[in-house]
Amino acid sequence: MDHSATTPVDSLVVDAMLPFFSEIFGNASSLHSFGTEAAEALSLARKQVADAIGALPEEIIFTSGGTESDNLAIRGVVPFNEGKKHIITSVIEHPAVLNTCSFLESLGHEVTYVPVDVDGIIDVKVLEESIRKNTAIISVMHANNEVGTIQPIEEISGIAKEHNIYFHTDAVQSVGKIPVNVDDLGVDMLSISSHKIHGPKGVGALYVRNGTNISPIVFGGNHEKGMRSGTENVSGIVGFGKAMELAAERLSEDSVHMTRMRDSLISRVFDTISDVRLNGHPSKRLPNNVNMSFKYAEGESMLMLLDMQGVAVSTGSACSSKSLKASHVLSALRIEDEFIHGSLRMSLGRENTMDDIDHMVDALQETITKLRAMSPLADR
Amino acid sequence: MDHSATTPVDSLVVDAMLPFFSEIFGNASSLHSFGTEAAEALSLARKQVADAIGALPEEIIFTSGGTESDNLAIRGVVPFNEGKKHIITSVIEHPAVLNTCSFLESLGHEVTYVPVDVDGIIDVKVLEESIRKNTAIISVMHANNEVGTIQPIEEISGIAKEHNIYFHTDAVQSVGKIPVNVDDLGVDMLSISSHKIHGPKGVGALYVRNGTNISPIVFGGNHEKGMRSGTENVSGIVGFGKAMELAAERLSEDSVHMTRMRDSLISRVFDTISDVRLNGHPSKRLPNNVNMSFKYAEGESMLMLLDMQGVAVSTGSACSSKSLKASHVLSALRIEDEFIHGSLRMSLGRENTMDDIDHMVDALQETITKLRAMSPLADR
Amino acid sequence: MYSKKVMEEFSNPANVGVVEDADGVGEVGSTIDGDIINISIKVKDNILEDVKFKTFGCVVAISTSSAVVKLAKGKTVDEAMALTNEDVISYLDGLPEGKDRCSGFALDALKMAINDYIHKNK
Amino acid sequence: MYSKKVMEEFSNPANVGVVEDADGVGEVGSTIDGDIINISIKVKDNILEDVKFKTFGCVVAISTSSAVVKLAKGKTVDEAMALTNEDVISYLDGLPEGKDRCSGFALDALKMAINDYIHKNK
Ligand SMILES: Cc1ncc(COP(=O)(O)O)c(C=O)c1O
Ligand SMILES: Cc1ncc(COP(=O)(O)O)c(C=O)c1O
Repeated sequence: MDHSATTPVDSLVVDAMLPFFSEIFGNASSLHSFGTEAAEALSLARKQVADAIGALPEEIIFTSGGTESDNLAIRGVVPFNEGKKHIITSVIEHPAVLNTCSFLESLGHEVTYVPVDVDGIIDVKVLEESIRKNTAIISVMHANNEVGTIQPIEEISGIAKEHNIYFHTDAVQSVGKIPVNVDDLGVDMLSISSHKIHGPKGVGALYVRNGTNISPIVFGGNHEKGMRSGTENVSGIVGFGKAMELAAERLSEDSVHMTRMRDSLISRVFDTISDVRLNGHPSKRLPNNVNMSFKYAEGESMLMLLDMQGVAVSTGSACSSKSLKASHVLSALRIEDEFIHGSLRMSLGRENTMDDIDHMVDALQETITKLRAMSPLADR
Repeated sequence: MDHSATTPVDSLVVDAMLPFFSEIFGNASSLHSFGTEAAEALSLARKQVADAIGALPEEIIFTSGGTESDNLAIRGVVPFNEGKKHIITSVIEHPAVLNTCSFLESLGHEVTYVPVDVDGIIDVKVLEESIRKNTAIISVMHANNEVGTIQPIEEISGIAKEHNIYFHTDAVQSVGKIPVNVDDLGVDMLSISSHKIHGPKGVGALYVRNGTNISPIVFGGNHEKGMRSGTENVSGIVGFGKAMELAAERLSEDSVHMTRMRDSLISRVFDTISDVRLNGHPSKRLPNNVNMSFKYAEGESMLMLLDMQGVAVSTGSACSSKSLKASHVLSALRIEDEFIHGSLRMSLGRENTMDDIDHMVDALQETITKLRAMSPLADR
Repeated sequence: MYSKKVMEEFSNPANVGVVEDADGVGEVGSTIDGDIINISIKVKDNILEDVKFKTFGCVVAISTSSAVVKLAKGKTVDEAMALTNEDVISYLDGLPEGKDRCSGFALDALKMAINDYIHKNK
Repeated sequence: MYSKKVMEEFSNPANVGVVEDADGVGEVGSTIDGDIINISIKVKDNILEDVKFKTFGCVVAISTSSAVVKLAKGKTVDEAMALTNEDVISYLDGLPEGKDRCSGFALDALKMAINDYIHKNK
């Protein structure tokens, strides 16, 4: 139940990829027929990705993943906006966006980080007020990877359009879970990552609306119309294309299934475990995201005890090797100290069943009981 | 016979990768055991890559391929050399290096492109003379991808060391064909690409000697010790590691085999076809590279006729969609007009046999005969 | 990337050679460019009775040469002069983007040959 | 990433609780930090006859608590005071890099408890 971290590759996707390792192994840039076959496979994948989000094939740039897509979107726009050195984003973006922004800050750009409310919804009024004459780009994620909150992208993209500012959204978590259509959302750029939707790792795409001028961030043999150099990861891209096709086909079924599991998991946890809260927006949330905090139980400890029971989850409260701090997302939601150290993200996938939910609830009960018995706080 | 463009993935490599699609599909950054298994697989691959080039595991940064590695090496060093805005490279580098350099020029850096002799060997004297007080990095490729010429890397790295300048080499073509040991070569950084050595596409590595300070070019979740963010392409990296292990194991056998085929191909072409020349250095060349030019026959036409006979080659003379010009490498070697439009690169691989050489020579004879019969130049 | 028709004309070009006692000859290109197209014609009763080509060059150079020669053969001088680049491209079921530069050379060589004939017979 | 021993102490910690009529109590941490370790001791004839812990915190916090308690139990006051961080880490077969910060808390809590005992019995 850690599908927001990554997903298993669908067997249909693996099947689609396999021929491209040793049979059709050509370099898509080669002129001979081995190369042509590879190039045709890329074209098909480009169409599959484009179709799934209502875009044109030529608007898709393949990258090495969601992180690179985010980097390309934000850094790609900057050189085309001489003098426009201001960027607007939110405080709860993925590090791929936040650290790209801090890099640009180190180069002299200015960044406004718009706050969110306690449910994780961006403050659109503050966003609009922070627009300046020299704002080059607004980047706000479609759905948050930790708490699953879905942002009012249409509203924000409308504001961006009004002010003639490029708008990018990181849709890495939303694709395959809720409808993602570039025209409905009104975005100029949109990031996707293959491994979040049952495709292989190390592949992704940036959608770039026709007419949006960006410059590359990796230089070389001018692959991807010069926007992303480097021999194309043919098998990976083929798998990604297939995964996007499947995601689009299965979206309505998947989202009903996941929503049902999500709601059942949330209500059963509330019913059976005390001192618990739901993090993120109660309804404007991804169908596959459950993020809850438990008093008197610490995130990493819960995660590890659950892991021993065969349940994989993640926590924004990790006393990780890198920092003792709770995640920037939980902090931005102003979650109380008693709850912030005990958060768990349980993210569902297509292949989960109600049995998994049962097992999850049981394992969680056992885990919480055990940790609370150990906690000096529980009986105060 | 287009192994310099790309290679089929070895079946042992595919076998190594397969479990990482749907069984061990964890995110290497996750704390739970699925993630730990993935992280362990990355550690093994890092050791395999390091061992193959005489490096330490912690000196390996995984990237999305050779192109990104070249970008990272050159652009990564620049921010750590405040005021050092001069770069030295050669005129025959891969576009991944050359276009990275032109990008840096557009940002105000200065680049010296050192010329080569008619065999493609860099002019070391000019290189040394072009060193300035503000030279940040020297980047010279180990072996050229078009003509196979091997550069005197030890000599150049010695000069770099003397002047306290970082030295990077693009070893994308040399790994797996000739010995590549970072200490013997004396390099600070070295680029590798997986798909050139029977590994999957879209993976590569940059070796960075301990103590060499570079900054990242992709920002995000601080994977690869912050040097390369983005969820790791676990299956790809696992395959790359295996491919490097195999390349090292098979190096001496492979290189003897390829050298024999190469020399046989060259001498048989010279014996049976007139008006032909060998491009690149006669002896300081990759064991798998044959690059020859045929008068009165144009590159793309030869390539296409050979393709119809089941032989894949490449040409630096492509009347390609992008430009009518001969490649920058052939031009740098000052090859005469009559020869420059008729070049073919035949690059051999581990799995080629003497039968393939026979077939190549036959197909070539037929092709050249046909095209020369059509050429208005042949009978003048 | 090339149409079937292009590959057909390229790999089985007809009318290769130089017309004997040509009435007109046209040649375009140079070794520096890497494309040389030579077209020679035999004209009888204002009709291009025979047309042949010799071409050094890429797939497009050879296939357009072959196409131009086939299109021109049997036509009147005026009809042949009226041939357009579009005629050649559509005869070949299209050419890949960016290959337009080469695509005009063969037609240029044909028209040069016809002009040579007209000039000689003035 | 954690040693077997760490996972053992973490998942099956012994001596959880609060010693009745404790002779000394130590507590380290706060909810803000996300780690609270409480250690209570019973001392008889200068020997730590009983030692218990209650810990809210991560894997390292819990496993070091359990380890510290086991190491201290049965030792004399002086012996227990002489316990070092290295003793704890080696008892646990090592800790991952970067986890050193948490690793000292449990020992701090033990020493606080012993000091509390010494102070009370002065
Ligand atoms: C919202 C969001 N953006 C970007 C990324 C980065 O994508 P990738 O893992 O492909 O680098 C992730 C996943 O890690 C994510 O959840
Ligand atoms: C010498 C050289 N450097 C760099 C590259 C780029 O590597 P990749 O294809 O992995 O992007 C190549 C191959 O295309 C190459 O031959």
